[in-house]
Amino acid sequence: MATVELSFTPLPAHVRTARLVATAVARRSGVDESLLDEVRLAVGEACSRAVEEHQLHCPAEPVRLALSDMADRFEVEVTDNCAPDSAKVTGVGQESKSTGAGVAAMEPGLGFAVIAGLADNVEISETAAGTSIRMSWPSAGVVR
Amino acid sequence: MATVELSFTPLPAHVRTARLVATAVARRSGVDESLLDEVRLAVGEACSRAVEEHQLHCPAEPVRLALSDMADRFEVEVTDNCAPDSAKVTGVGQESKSTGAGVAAMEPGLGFAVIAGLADNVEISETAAGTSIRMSWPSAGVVR
Amino acid sequence: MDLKLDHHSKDGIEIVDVEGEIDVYTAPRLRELLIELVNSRYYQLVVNMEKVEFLDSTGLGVLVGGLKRVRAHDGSLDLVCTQERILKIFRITGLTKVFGIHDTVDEAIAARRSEK
Amino acid sequence: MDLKLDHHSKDGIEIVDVEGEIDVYTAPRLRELLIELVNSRYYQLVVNMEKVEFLDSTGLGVLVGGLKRVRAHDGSLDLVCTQERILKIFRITGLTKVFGIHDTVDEAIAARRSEK
Ligand SMILES: Nc1ncnc2c1ncn2[C@@H]1O[C@H](COP(=O)(O)OP(=O)(O)O)[C@@H](O)[C@H]1O
Ligand SMILES: Nc1ncnc2c1ncn2[C@@H]1O[C@H](COP(=O)(O)OP(=O)(O)O)[C@@H](O)[C@H]1O
Repeated sequence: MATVELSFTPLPAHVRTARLVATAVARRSGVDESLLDEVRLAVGEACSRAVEEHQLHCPAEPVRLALSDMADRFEVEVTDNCAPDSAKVTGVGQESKSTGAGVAAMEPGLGFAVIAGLADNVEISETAAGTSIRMSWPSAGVVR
Repeated sequence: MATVELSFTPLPAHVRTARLVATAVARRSGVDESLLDEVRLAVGEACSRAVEEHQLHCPAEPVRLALSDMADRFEVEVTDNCAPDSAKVTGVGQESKSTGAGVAAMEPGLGFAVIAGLADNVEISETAAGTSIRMSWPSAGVVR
Repeated sequence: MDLKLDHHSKDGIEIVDVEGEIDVYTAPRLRELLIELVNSRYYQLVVNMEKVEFLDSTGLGVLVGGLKRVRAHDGSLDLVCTQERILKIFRITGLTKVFGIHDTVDEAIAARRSEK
Repeated sequence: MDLKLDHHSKDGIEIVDVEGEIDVYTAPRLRELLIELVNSRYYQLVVNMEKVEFLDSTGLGVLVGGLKRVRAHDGSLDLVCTQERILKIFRITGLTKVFGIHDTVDEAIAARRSEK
């Protein structure tokens, strides 16, 4: 079961809240200080991508972030609740046509490149409910 | 619709996460800096109370915190999902027998005294699903 | 910031220095320290809250519990606090009437000694 | 921390000082500034990232977009950055090969002038 779950309306400002929460909970879960920057950045990337998808396809639905304390890992799952679409995963960070003004980055794939370069372990899955990005980092175990 | 929702397993450590999130979102929603201390404290009290209830009655259920940006108010709702119990509301902050070691404060009512003293507006309601504490503060409106 | 606790004797009174956040997560540690001090027969306590950054009702409850314990031995528990945001919490809960609250540790000691 | 943007001319090159977090929330402002500079015919840019605290792929995308825009006018966009945590993000995305990255603004200017 997720220890902490955050859901938020798909707005760039809330990506900051998501980063803040993920970093605080990771620290509390015993993730090494030296890895917290990576957690902050990777979670931000995954949430930015989900916000972008939602703004395009389902702006009324919240984006979901689940943080779990495992025995010796800290796991993060970011889920968008938009119906799957084959172009979606490769479209990360791509200039989005409809939002125009700038939520999206300009180069396709940059967001995933960052995630892949940072998370110790990444799994992307497409389900009927949407896309889920699951990442994890080693932790010192539950410290409470 | 709530802008940001947090749900967390009923553990004291997560009350800190809840405070952190509520303060960050309140700031972003345009709540005056001078009120942020009150938001942090009142949200902490409401969540501590919910954690205590859950530890006693439904430790497997998450506590829920909903943060909403209204036109000119910032609203917070903390919901426990334990069946109502007439002694509950007055039992806030009371030494809990079963958790023993110390989640609970020692004086009945201190938690509510703090909430009542801090929130600009408080509503407590008992529903079939549990108890909800709804508080709000003036805000400068949505600033994004 | 987590909670940091220290204590030392001064003029026969035990001074407890508290630093950081006293909340639902850390208050149990303050509670244990106060119990430990009373069990070791320290009944005159001054809790220095000058470096407390956050205090919630669980923390207040622990202080009230400590006060009850020392009073059972005719002791005292005074507070040192000048921070408005912390004082406010004692005020809205009516606890300014329950605790002696002083500006400095020396004032707290002096007030206590003059009472004896 | 939010984003703070400033710019000034030095030796005929426009220096953009960026401070704070360049992320999905603030990157649009940096993008607008770069577009505005190009529209005002500044085609030789140096973006000073020494005070950047956080950079995500949206920020990277805006920098790449700026580079494309100045190149369309035979211009240049160089970066100043010595912070390991920021450099790492350029490295894992392969962008260290795309941007000239220098240790100081003066070095960036010197490198650019010697190329002409
Ligand atoms: N591990 C944590 N998880 C969730 N919230 C935390 C955690 N540590 C601190 N907080 C909360 O964040 C706020 C700021 O914490 P503080 O310790 O002062 O700074 P830092 O961000 O360096 O941890 C405090 O209100 C505290 O309750
Ligand atoms: N209003 C906000 N809402 C959510 N997250 C925020 C907000 N402001 C800052 N953050 C995030 O919190 C972290 C620390 O923010 P920072 O601005 O450095 O300190 P502060 O706690 O004083 O706002 C950053 O990673 C940032 O993304």
